[in-house]
Amino acid sequence: MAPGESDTAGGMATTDDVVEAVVRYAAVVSSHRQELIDLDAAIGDADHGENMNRGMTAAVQALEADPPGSPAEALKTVATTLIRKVGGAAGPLYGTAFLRASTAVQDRETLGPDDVVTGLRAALEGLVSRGKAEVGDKTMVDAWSPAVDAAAAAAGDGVAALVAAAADAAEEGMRATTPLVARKGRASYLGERSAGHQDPGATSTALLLRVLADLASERCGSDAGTA
Amino acid sequence: MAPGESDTAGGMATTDDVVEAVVRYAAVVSSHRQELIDLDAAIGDADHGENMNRGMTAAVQALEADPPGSPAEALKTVATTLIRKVGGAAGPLYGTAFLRASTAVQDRETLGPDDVVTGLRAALEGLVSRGKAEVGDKTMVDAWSPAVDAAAAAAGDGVAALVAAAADAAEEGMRATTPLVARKGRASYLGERSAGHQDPGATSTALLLRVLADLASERCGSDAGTA
Amino acid sequence: MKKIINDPENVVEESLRGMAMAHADLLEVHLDPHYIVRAGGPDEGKVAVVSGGGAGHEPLHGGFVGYGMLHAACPGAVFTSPTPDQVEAATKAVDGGAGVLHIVKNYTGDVLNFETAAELAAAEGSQVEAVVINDDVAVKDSLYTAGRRGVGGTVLAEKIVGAAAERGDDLASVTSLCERVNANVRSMGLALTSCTVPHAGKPTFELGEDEVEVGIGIHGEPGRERLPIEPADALVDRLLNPVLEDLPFESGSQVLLFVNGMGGTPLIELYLAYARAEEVLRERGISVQRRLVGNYITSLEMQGMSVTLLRLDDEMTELWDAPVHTPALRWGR
Amino acid sequence: MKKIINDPENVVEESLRGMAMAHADLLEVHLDPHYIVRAGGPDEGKVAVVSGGGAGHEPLHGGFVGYGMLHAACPGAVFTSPTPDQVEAATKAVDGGAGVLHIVKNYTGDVLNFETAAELAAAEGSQVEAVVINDDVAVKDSLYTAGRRGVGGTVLAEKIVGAAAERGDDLASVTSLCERVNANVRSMGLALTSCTVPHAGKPTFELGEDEVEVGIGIHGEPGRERLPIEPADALVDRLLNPVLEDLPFESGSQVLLFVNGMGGTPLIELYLAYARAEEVLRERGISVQRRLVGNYITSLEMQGMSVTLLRLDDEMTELWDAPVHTPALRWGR
Ligand SMILES: Nc1ncnc2c1ncn2[C@@H]1O[C@H](COP(=O)(O)OP(=O)(O)O)[C@@H](O)[C@H]1O
Ligand SMILES: Nc1ncnc2c1ncn2[C@@H]1O[C@H](COP(=O)(O)OP(=O)(O)O)[C@@H](O)[C@H]1O
Ligand SMILES: [Mg+2]
Ligand SMILES: [Mg+2]
Ligand SMILES: [Mg+2]
Ligand SMILES: [Mg+2]
Repeated sequence: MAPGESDTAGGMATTDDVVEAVVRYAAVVSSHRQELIDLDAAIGDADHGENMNRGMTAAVQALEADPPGSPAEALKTVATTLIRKVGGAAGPLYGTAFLRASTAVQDRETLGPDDVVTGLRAALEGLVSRGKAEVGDKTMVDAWSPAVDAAAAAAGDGVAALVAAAADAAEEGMRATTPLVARKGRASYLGERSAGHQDPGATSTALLLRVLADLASERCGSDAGTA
Repeated sequence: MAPGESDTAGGMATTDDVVEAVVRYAAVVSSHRQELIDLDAAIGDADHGENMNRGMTAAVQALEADPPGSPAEALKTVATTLIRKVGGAAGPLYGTAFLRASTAVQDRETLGPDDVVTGLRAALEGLVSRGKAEVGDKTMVDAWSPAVDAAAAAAGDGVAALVAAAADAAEEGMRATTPLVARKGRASYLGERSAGHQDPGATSTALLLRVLADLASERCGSDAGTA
Repeated sequence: MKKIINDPENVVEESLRGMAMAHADLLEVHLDPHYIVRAGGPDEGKVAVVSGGGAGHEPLHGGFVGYGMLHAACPGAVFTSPTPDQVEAATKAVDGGAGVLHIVKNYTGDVLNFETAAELAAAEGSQVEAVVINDDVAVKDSLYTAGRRGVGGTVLAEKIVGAAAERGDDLASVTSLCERVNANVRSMGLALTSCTVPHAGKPTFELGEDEVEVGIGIHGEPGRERLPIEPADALVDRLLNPVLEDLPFESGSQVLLFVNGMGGTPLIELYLAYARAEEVLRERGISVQRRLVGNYITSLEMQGMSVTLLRLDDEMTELWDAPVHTPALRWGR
Repeated sequence: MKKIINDPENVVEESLRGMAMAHADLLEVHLDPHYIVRAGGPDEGKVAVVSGGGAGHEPLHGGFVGYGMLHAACPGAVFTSPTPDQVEAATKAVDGGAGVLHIVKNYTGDVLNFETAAELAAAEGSQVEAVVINDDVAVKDSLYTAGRRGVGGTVLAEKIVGAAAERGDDLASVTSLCERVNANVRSMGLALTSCTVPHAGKPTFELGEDEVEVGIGIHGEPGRERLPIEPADALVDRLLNPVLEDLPFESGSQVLLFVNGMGGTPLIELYLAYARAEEVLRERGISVQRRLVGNYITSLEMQGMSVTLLRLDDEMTELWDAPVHTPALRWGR
């Protein structure tokens, strides 16, 4: 397959698809910057939107400066940028997630449904290994974890369907963080007062998975379920 | 005349009258404290009401602690208290005014119309010698100066009439400070922006003279003009 | 938002440039990535002490770089922990061959980023230890949570540990001293107003004219509870009592009492609060041996204060008294 | 009004008690009347330097009492000049037989009360001189007005003159040095927010969310003009240009640059402003020899800053560098 050509229609994500997803996610983060800041202001320190925006802008620049040769390379560039240039909790956590995803799909030229599931699961495992959060702690894990489960369950339905399922599950997980009392991250300092607010990191996770779902559905047209 | 007995009805102010005037002025300052603070906030540093209140409260205490034997002694106790215990511009300025008034009537057992005029004039001169302000500089001199002129012009009509005239003139002088651009005191730092605000010191001066006028008119009944 | 800034993007960098100019005799300020080291290169043969964290807490940490205190500080974006790149660069710049101690405040981001930096620096041959400061009693400590925050105790740890490094203690001793300081220090803070993060553009929280947030951290995080404002003495007691109970501090204890302003509270109020705090300690038979009053670990323009109590031993006292020469703390030279 | 205070009546006294406790090694604080002197009694044979003014400007003046700077400070009520009783008591307490210099900020109340105190002290045998500091270029100077206010230059005068007294200069020299400092120093300030005088209970002025007051003093007096807020660089230029033009400061001048916070402005902003100020001076060929950045002469919790420029000569520089040991300024010992 010639570089630049997309094979998502066939249910496989190319390097360019990954790059496109990163570019779109950067745009989404930028337009949700203030919302993420406001969510973080309520139970944290009002910087999550800024951190993610700074990180994703840098990631896009890094991908442009040094175009990746494989999905894994693209993911690794994003990972390294987030880890080394963002700071805060989100930088190393998202960074590790991307890094583990990259490692998990290291030898693939394009990503099929199983690769995507493997990548998502590796991302979650990386996140948990760094942050030690469990489901219910009111963190991004609450969005990632159901997303991975849903993706795995829908793996047989192709990339577009599985990421659509993952996005739905992530959004549900995101919403489910609202009543929780935080046990990890900055919101945990508020104790009971953290309840009643949606977690910013779970929100940025749900946004990420929705970008993947939208992109995959565009690329696949309506045959998402049949790839 | 026995101590405690008042001779104002005959147009003469006794020691007790002076003490009573001080006590009443202290009460008036206390009830106008916030107003004087607000006036000073607009073109100064928001403490004139507090300064005057602190000073007059202390003056009343000093008079109670060591009852004066003459009008001059009463005035001197007020002067010393204001000078030594108040600080700010108002402390030394009012203090000097009271001190010069005391010296001017040093040998009098009671104060007749001419004594009162002499005392008021000495007060004004003291004020000017310390503060170097002229009429039109937007200071308490703008209330004191017309008051002294009015008092002198009405000296032949008795104490009650002359202090009534002085009080009216002081109030007019006070109101006339509003359009002025300040050239002395803290308000001068504002330059043109000081215009449009009434001077706090001129206001506390008008209040003082009104206390004297009210007290004298009470003591003289309606024969103010004929004493 | 009203601040003396040009562009929210550049606040940290432009402020660092000012520090560089104002303290050219003491500091070398690097802008790519951001870190501050002592002028004059690494101290050969001495342990280097490095700290860092989000910007917005000035003078922490950059103001504590200099003789007898920190060797390097890494300021992140406002309230955002620094990146591993910054910490790694700073660590390598000050490593004099005797190892480097990272003093890290306990926040998820700080801990993760310093961890990564330590790995990177170790891979290049630096010997790195880290101590995580977690002195904030407003936060319930538990194995299942992020644990206590690092707040005012950090300033005291940096001074005392910096003095030990200065006199030539080895990395193991400096590290264990830092752990000892952390084990003996407790803090708690409150806010009268929120701060405004420059890139957020509005106050992080809104407080009513009669409310205080008690148990706040140093990032404008809301506190544990919002209460009606009380007289200063009662506010001080609200901070001091949980601090006293926690360690606990007991009659006969020798302590350093640190009353810290959150950035927007003037000294006249801090001294007033200090008087109450020392009085309470005297009543309890606790002996205040050393004192610090001022704005040392702040939250931008937040009005508020924190109280920190450190149980001293002779060595800590001696190291506290040792000469220090930094932009924000200086004595003995 | 939100402050860490108990009762507006007692703010100054309670804060002084805190200073007494926090700096028992350095200061003796008297409460009836209020004045602060160095611990250890008068310096026999040395000129004593005394200053004072309303409270609310902390650390000015009490924070500058100590070796190499002031011998005594007299804090009045908040923003109210001290009484002659205070100044007289302080003057007598520190007179070591070589005379006393009063450093007075040019406000009607301060000048009058210090004058009276000087007369009282002279009547009891003290030799007293006074220098009135009037460095604020925001105020038009004229024979017919109260003249310029004393602001930031006061801090520099107290340090430099205090060092001259410490080295044993006689009263005439110390006085003329103080006049020289005053003749060579200029300042201007601005506010982003008003302060609230405790007994007034509400802000002295109201500023819109997009407004600054330019040309303010240090008592919450409104400034010369109210302007829309601008980027920090433009604000700094607004303060620096009138200062530069006034003396004038010229290419080749050697200066001390002092960027002062009004009490509620955090260091991160002051350093940012400092960077611009030093840059402008560099561009004009003015050589910044010495620097001071921080909250040294404040207006309670006001947010804002002032810029002070002092044209240095060799003697002033040497005296600036001389050791000083006070609660708020310390170096060299
Ligand atoms: N231990 C953790 N594990 C997983 N996610 C976490 C953890 N701690 C924090 N987070 C996530 O990070 C988000 C906050 O990120 P951000 O605001 O960028 O960093 P910081 O908390 O350092 O300011 C939280 O909303 C939460 O979802
Ligand atoms: N030079 C002066 N001569 C006469 N009155 C003055 C002079 N300077 C100030 N005042 C008066 O003092 C008043 C302010 O007093 P106050 O607020 O108590 O003192 P301060 O200005 O020190 O805060 C002004 O309103 C003005 O009337
Ligand atoms: Mg955050
Ligand atoms: Mg006033
Ligand atoms: Mg953060
Ligand atoms: Mg005043």
